[in-house]
Amino acid sequence: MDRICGERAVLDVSGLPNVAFGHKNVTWLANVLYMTIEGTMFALVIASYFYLRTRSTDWPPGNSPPYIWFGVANSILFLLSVLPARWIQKKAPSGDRAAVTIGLFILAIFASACIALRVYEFTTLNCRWSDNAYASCIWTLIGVHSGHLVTEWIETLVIFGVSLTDKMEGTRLADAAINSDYWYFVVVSGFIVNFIIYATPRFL
Amino acid sequence: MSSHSVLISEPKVIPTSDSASRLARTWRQPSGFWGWFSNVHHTAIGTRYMVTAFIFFLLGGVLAAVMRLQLTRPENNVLGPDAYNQFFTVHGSTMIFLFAVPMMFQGFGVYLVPLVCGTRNIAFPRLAAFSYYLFLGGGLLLWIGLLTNTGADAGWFSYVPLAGPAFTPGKRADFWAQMITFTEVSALGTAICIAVTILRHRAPGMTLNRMPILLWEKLVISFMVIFAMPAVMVVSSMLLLDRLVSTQFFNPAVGGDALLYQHLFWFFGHPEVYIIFLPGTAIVSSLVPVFTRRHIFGYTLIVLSVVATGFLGFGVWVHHMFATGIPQMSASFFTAASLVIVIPTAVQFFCWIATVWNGRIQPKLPMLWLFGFFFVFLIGGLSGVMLASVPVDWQVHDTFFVVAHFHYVLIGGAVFPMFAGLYFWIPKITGRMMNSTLGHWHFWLFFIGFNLTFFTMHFLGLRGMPRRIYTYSPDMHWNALNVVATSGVAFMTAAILVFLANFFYSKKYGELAGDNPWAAGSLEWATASPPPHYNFLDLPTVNGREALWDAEPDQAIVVGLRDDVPEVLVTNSLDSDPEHKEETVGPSIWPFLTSITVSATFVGSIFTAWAIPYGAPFVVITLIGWLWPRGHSPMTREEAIEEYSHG
Amino acid sequence: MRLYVQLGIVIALALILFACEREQRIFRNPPPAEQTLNTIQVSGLNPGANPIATPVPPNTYEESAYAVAEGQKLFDQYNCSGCHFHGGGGIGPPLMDNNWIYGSEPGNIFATIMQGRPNGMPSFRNRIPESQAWEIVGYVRSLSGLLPKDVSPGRSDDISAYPSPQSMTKQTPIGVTGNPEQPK
Amino acid sequence: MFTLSRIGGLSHLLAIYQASPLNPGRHSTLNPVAPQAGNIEWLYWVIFWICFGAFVITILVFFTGAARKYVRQATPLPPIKEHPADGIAAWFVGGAITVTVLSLFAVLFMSIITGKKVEGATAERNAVTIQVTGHQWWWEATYPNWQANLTVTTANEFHVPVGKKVVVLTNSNDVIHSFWAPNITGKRDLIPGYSSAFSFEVDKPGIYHGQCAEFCGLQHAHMGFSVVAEPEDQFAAWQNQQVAPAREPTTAEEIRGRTVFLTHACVMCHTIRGTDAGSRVGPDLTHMGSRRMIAAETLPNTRGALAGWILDPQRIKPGSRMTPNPMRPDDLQDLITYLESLQ
Repeated sequence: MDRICGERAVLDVSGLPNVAFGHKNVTWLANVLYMTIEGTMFALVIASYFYLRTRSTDWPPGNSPPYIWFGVANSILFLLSVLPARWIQKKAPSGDRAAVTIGLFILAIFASACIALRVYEFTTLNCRWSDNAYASCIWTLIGVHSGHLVTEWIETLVIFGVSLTDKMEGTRLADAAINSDYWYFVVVSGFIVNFIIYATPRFL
Repeated sequence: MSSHSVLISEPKVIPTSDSASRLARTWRQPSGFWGWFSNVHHTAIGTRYMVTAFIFFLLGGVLAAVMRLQLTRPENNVLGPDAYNQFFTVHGSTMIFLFAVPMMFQGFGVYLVPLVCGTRNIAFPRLAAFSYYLFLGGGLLLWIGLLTNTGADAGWFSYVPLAGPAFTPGKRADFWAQMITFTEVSALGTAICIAVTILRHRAPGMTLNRMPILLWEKLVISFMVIFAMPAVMVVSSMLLLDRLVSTQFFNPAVGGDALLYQHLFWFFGHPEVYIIFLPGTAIVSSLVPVFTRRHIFGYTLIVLSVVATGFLGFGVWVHHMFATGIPQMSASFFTAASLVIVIPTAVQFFCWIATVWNGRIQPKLPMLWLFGFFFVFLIGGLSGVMLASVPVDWQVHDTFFVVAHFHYVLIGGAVFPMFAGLYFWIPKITGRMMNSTLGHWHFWLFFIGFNLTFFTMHFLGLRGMPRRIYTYSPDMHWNALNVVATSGVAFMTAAILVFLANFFYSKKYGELAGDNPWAAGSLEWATASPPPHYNFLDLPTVNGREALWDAEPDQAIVVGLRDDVPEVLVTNSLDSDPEHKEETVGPSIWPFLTSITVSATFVGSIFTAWAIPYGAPFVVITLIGWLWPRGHSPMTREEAIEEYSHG
Repeated sequence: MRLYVQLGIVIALALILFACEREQRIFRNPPPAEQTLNTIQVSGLNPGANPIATPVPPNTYEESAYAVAEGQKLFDQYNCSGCHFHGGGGIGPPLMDNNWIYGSEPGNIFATIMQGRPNGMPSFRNRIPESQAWEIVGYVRSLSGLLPKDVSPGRSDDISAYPSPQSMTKQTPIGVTGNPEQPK
Repeated sequence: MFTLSRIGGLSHLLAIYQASPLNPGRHSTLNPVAPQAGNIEWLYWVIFWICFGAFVITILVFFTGAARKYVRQATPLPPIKEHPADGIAAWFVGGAITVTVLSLFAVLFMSIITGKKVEGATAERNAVTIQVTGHQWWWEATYPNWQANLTVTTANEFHVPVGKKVVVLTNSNDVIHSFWAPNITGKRDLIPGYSSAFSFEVDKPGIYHGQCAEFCGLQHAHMGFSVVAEPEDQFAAWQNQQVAPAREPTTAEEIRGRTVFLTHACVMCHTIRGTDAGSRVGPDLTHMGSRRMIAAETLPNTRGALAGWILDPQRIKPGSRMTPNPMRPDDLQDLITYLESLQ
């Protein structure tokens, strides 16, 4: 803290930067809190799933487990999509607008592909949400995660749209980097959700 | 107040210096009808929360009074069973979701936290504004429901199967569940704003261990909201799905489970009690030092207690379900947990008592309300100890004993501190002191009425009167006690009328308050009353836990923030060292428009699941309108003036 | 102040829009004294005999979600499910499809319940009070989506047939001849 | 005049007594007739006195502290104390926390012990077992027997032998109810999809009131029941009487009454064993003449009350599942005669 002695003691902050990346960014913190909320929701639905498991003798009750390969394919796609997201985060602090734009474009394409695969996942769940409590849980999990997927896809597209204009600077670059954090959350929750949906009915 | 006449200034701040007028221009909030919907300053939003929540408090109180009238005599005919069930459900839901949390956490939090932090506005002001509109939407939804005979009628916790599709036909339970969605999204949004403000916008020097207890509590509550509210959103969404699209979460015939609802609900419901009560203790911990003229005793102990309450609050939910026949082992565990959570609250009590012993009590009105809090909440806490004991709970669970208990805890833990807080901070909000004589009348009427009504209920409960019955037979010998309980309502009604009269009178004719009428030590008293939209002419720095008491004679001020764009200082979470400056957002209509599209989607989804795909594009459009960057970052001064004077 | 007035107007308008019969809990309708008195009737089966006039007034119970939900409960409790199952049909004809042998109007169904029909549908006259019969009529019509969605019941707490009346798409009723019913 | 005022005074005294905490009331946790409720009452008073002590001490300490340094006129403001004597305060807070923790331990310990005592064993060989099923808004009781024709089914009135263990198995048919007879033992929820068991034994013969304690919809307020505790021989006699099929009507009115029953809506919901009426929707009426109350403890079992209930139950219990039954007066009289004869 510099103190300039004058009429009264002051703390001069005029030299501080206007933009911060990573955990120093205020929006980053809000995003983390937001992901905590979403994560708690996922955790509670998953907890309900295991609770309902204890109330049923066979699992899945009267349905066959979902067809596995679309889920696996989507998980692999999730894994690959981490690369462009990370690339955006690397390039954003240096102000490389072109790289960020390209990264966002690739990420949007990945997200679109994930959504397309998700449509097939929905058709191969081998149950209807109104069949029983198991089916309700499965549909809720995959539905909520798809909601996240679509939200993130739209967000990426919007930031991509911003990056095509001359407004892509300063805090917008930081926002693009934060968007990648959120994509990681979608990926991680996607892995967990896919594990619950595709793996647990096969061994629980 | 003659002693502080030197401090008194006009409540309207007329900026004199060049810097003040530039700041006033930069931070100006629009006026007029549409300006009302564009205002994003935290003092405006916080005041709105308080006023709206107080109106809901009055409405909920009216319902309570009518219910008490119905119960005055056995086999009374004021309300039929259908109306009575709607009344008590809407009363409970209003008081919890539309009054207690919005008032104690959101109202006081949004108004005070940025001031106590020493910053110019709350973090994410547009999110804060959006949260308010959603809260209002949820409240209107519930009350329009009641007025159109669609009032929720399955109790404020809407247990399934009673609230499920098979036993609550129509849309009543859906209105309730969607009200939950509205208010919880609102609380979550506000929690993010408040937590980020506390963590990143504190004045330089306000390190974690110098943070006022008010901020500690708001921080803990924000995290409790973040972890607890999702549970109720999940469970009310499950209820909605069961009712609307025939999912089977709670249908025991096909693997669903009625107790799952209770587990999820109380996993939210018990932390909720602390979300309501901790703001009360925050007010107590803020006021006790002021009126004892002494730093609070056991700062660290209190902070640890608050944090411990935050954690333990998540470990006691099953004590709402002792009568469901859960195994003895887990019942004992949850008894132990429920008793353990007494300790942090007791610690806070002892620390306040120690502060009182060490200090010199000033006979001011807010302190009187704190006395009321001590008395009433202590009774509520001790009857809570009784209820934590499983066998006793088996007897008095779901009786008027429980009704008495939670009114002692919630009115004691929230309403008494609220009035203390209102008498304390209204001078800051309106710039004028409240009348002390009327305030004393208010207190004594309310205190007597409250104890008449609710202490009696302990006896009713012990003598077997279950809660939520719309009538009872004369040979149960409950008549006389019920007459006593109802008589208290007259006192409380009079008390509230006195308060309202006092408020409107003082707002106009009250003594001018000046910057710091109570000679208090936290930062909200370092600015004018009411605060200007830029909050502080010079951002302060902090040298101790009571910023103004501990300030050095030449305590430094922050310079170097621009006054031509709305800039705030971002500091480090732990040590509160300045890290960077951030240009915050100005007034905008988009949060309101977004709240309209979101509300339309929520309300539509009561009636058809198609509301979500049809509503989503509009939500997205308004969100893009909200978040689309305007201008350049950072703006030049001319651009900023252009943007904010015509925006 | 102006703001509050405007808010008040908005709320009042909203109330007018929302206020409807849907949520009415009907406990005693019509007043018992005005109801037809039941008489002793020894035989339970009387198809064709004692024809009662097809009631002209519309079924007010169909405007109340509560009444239709009561009808849903009675449908089970009076063992309508014993023959019709949960609308899927079995011993008796299905009630979820668009096929109406004796007409889909409330009055037709009421007559079916009260008078019975050939080939097994017994008469419930005197057994099921008229008010309850009307509630069952409402429920039966909801099974094929003939009632508004916000009146139709959701799923019940048992192993019920999919879909619930609430999510049933409206079936255009056709008579036994295969022709669409003439709207009245 | 003198007598009148004395009576007036007495009745006031009576009213005061009835309202006062001294009067336990007829449906009360403080008037136990079974060891279960007795244990809980004991525990309640122990915890009560602990809490009362805590309350008095805390309030005394607090207000003494407040009064000691009370500043009547706060001008000029007392200076803010920089370094107050925190040593004593620390001892006070530490001591108070210790006392609190110890008291809480005592409460926990006693709760667990009492809980074990109250819950007791439910798998006892010699116990009377009652299967209680909650309905909106009445109670169905079955005394199961391995011989189906010895199974007793009744409603809202549970007879139990004095001094013998009674095991209650709970179940619900629709929503959550809660079985609560405060003079006997604590409450237990009846949750659809779950069945649970608890036990009690009543020490004192008598008729004890009970009520549903979990909000269950429109008529939650009128979902009472009674537990009739009687000596073992009387209980056995009652059981024998209940096992039998319905008494055959003898008089012309009774015979006509049965015909009325069998040709009206009654038969859609109620059972009278020994007749064609066999629906299980409403309470079993095979021995309804022997019950004290009707409509889940809402009305006494008298001719007038029964007539009102049959004609227009929705006026007495709005929302109840019983439908209004308009009928001719002579039919009604005969029906009631028949029902009253079903001892």
